Amino acid sequence: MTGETDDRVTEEAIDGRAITDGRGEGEVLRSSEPVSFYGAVDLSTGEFIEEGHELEGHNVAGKVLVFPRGKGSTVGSYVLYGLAKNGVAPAAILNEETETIVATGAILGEIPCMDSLSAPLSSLPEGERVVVDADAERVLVDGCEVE
Amino acid sequence: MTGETDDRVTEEAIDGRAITDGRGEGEVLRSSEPVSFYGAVDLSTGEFIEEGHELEGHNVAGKVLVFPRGKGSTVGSYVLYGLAKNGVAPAAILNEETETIVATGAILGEIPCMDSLSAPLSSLPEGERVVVDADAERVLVDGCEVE
Amino acid sequence: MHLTREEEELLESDTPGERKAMELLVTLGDVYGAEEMVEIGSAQASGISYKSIGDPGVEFLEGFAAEGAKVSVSTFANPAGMDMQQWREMGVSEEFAEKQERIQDALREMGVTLSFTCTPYLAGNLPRRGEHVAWAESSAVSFVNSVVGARTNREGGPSALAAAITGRTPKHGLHLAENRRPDYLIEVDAEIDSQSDFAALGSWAGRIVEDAVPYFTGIDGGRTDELKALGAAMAASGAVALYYVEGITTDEEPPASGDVETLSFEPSDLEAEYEELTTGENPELVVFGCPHASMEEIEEIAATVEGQSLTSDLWVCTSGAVKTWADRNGHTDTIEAAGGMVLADTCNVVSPIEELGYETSATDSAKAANYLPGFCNQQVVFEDKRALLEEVIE
Amino acid sequence: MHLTREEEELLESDTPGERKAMELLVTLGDVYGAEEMVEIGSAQASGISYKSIGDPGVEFLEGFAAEGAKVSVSTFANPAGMDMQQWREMGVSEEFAEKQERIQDALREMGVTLSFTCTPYLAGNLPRRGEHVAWAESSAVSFVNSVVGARTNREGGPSALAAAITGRTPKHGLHLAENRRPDYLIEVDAEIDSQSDFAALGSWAGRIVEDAVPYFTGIDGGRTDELKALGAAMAASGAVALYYVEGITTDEEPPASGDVETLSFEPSDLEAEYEELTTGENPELVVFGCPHASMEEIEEIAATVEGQSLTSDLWVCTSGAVKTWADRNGHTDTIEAAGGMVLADTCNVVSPIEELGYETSATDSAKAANYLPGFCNQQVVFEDKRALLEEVIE
Ligand code: F3S
Ligand code: F3S
Repeated sequence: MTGETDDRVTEEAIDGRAITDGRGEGEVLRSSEPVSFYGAVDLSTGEFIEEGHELEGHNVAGKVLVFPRGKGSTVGSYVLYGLAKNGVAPAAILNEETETIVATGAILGEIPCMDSLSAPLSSLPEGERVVVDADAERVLVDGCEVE
Repeated sequence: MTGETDDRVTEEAIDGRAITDGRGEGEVLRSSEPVSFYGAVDLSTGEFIEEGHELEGHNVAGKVLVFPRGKGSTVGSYVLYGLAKNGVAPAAILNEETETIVATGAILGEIPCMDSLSAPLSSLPEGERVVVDADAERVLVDGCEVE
Repeated sequence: MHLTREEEELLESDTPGERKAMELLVTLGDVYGAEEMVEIGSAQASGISYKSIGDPGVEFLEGFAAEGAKVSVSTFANPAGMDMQQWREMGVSEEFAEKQERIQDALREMGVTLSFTCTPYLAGNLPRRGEHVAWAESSAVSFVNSVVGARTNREGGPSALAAAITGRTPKHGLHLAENRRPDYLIEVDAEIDSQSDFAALGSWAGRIVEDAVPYFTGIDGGRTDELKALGAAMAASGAVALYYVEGITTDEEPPASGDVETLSFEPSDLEAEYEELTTGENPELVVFGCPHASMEEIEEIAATVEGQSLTSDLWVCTSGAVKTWADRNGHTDTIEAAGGMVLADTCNVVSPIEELGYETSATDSAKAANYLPGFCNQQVVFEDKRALLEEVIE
Repeated sequence: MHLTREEEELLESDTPGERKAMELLVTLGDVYGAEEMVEIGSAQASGISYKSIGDPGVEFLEGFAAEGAKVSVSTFANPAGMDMQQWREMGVSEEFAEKQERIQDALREMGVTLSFTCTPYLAGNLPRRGEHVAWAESSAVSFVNSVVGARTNREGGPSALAAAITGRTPKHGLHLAENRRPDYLIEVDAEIDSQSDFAALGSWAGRIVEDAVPYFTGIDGGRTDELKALGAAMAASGAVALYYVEGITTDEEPPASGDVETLSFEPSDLEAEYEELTTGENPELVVFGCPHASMEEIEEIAATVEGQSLTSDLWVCTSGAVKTWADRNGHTDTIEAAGGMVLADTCNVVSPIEELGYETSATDSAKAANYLPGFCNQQVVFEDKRALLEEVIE
């Protein structure tokens, strides 16, 4: 978390573009690297298993997963679907620019997903709770103001 | 046989168009009706079996078969082939105008065949021996002169 | 005719089957006034069913094979007189089956693909537009000329086989661009929707234009199955081997109505054609797949009869290729459970259905409706698939 | 995007599989800038092999089928990871087979035809020229656009399935006439004869033009198998979905060389491409049928290996439809007697050949030559069929 702290709880709203609809909330889990889902995530537990990746060892279940974009095999769409089916999908996904693999997976898995945010992804506070409201096309950040 | 008789044996040559090549000779067996071969001829004996046809009861084997044209099913071509294979085909065929069923059958069965004769088919003497020389494109009639 | 050196050599071939094939083509070529031969990409052989060619045909094919006749281009075969696997279930006799199997053996020996279908373009033989081929079977000729855009005349059994053996055919008729121009304009004012509508239109048109080349305007849609039905009907009631449908099979402009004979097809013509084709009622047999059914048609039939019982027999005729899919997807089981059969390799006209006890058959094919009375002593009910099935579902 | 009322209703469907399919198409349509949907005549589904989609794919297809997803148009399927009948003979494991069969069951439940071939146009799914379809599988897309003249984009697995379910696809890309104009002119100066020559040309061209639309001049011949090979190669080394060959696939004039980028393909380019594609020697496996072999190709292979023994394994991959004919005509027996196999339903790339012990494969397909190193850890020998077979005949 950056910037001045304040005991006040304020909501900061960030605008964006909705890829899918719906609403999800959870702790931010962020990667600065693109993510290729096929082979990278354990379908039954949500654990990120790709060796050498920034997210290795973390678990995506119930998190607001933040990463620049998807890449790699189109089977990545089916991975997102599978995580949702097994109840271990991210609560929501935020990208710089969502490409078709993640868009498709988010639709099939009914995972709220947004991109083109009015603030950089790096400003989203790691580990803090955010609300992704794709219906209203905005992200709400609790707690500290975002610089 | 028509016309004056003469003790001299003379050959009368009739010109025509060769459909197939080769040379065959035999007694004239003539029909004034077109012939549909499929179902009309016994393949193993050469006997003409079509009820009500002019040629019913006659046997085509070794004859010079004379008729205006073929008609009917294209299987007629296979009948001519079958007669040849069984050694009971006509020695030759003469038409006014040969159509594809007879032309095809004559080729497959290697039966000398001609049409477009310079004399009417009716002038060919029934039961008399003629030579069909398709290579030379003429028909030779022994015996009486043809009027 | 001008012959190439290779063609002259074929005329002198030591292999009798090859020599006779070339002689036949040269003779026919002279009759047609062809100036030369043209090489072909593939052939479609007719005269395959024992019902059609009888013992003379069996003897011919066996004899010709023994004379060394072998195809030199990909050659597919027309339907046989029975489903080669299910002939007993059809009720075909042992005697018939034995003869049909001898035909099959002779064809195999000559290298003819044992496809036994009138829809080779749905079973692995797809010529390219503009390609010269030598196909027999009037519905396949119509389709490959008009929908695929290849070039063939309506070959006969022996000529198609001869072309298959020599790899060429006389370059005349529809092999020449100038003979492929439309010479009738048919303005379709009736609503043509179902496959049987297309068939009825074809039945009407073929009767009038005979062996000319019609160009249709006013038809909005029409995919492969509809065009299949249209072409088959026109080739049966008439002898149409090539047609155009504006915006569907061609982007070329229609001929000016002053340049060609112009006809119009009215709603009353459509209605009258359905009546004309129907000569009976209460069919004992409903038969689909003339030409052979596509997977789409089979899906539709299965969906309609699923879980039902039928008051008549039901045959769905198709190729062994498409039946492979129908089996895998469970449609064959579905149709059998309703009391029907999915038959490969054969067709309603060239199988001996009159010997199996049927007197009245129902069909959505105008070609079948035209042929069944003469070839199979059938009275006919002609309607679209759904209507026919609804009649016989208990 | 403008949606019809029917399309709006699909978006609100009570059937989750249908609703998600429509949502996916609308989302993708917005990304593409499509103004509306277009109805399709058929679909081709990819993402079928267990090797390609793995457990996530199995779970997806089963889950989607359970969510009520059912195709509403005729939908054929891409190759699977194994011959569905002969997988044991291939050496595929029980575990793999069980997963592949679960995929098959889910597809069947959704109404997808279990055709398992990349040549649906040779197996019963033949669109009409101008028809809008939604096909995945890059070689089939190329063929149906360029040779058949239908209109499709290069769909992905989920989008093709979504189109199959809803019966429509976003009207963008190659569905629009303005996007079908050529933007490269390729003058072919080399002699292009064999199927592998066409494949090599395609491999070279695709690499350069990437996803553009090339127009080829200077090619004299080319029937269905050659065009099949050309298109597959261009779609693999590049992403070409539509091409033209002067006088062969089109009668339209080439673009003026001033209007588009112009390239020439020289004999040295052809030779270099053969060398480029060959990365190994002494293959343990010779594999044909990428795209799936036609009956003609199988006839040629059988004739070449008849009565011979081979020093390598030999796979001939084809569709279940064509294998029906190969079996009937004895070619399967002939190829098996020489030590080879005729495999249906699968292909060299999507079956687990690297697990079966092969390290170097020989092929006449430039697509396979391009993919085998990456997907199957193979070194490759690229040559025409006859030359490859002569190498391995004892
Ligand atoms: S050959 Fe085919 S077109 Fe009809 S009459 Fe027989 S099913
Ligand atoms: S899908 Fe077909 S095109 Fe080749 S890579 Fe497989 S055989």
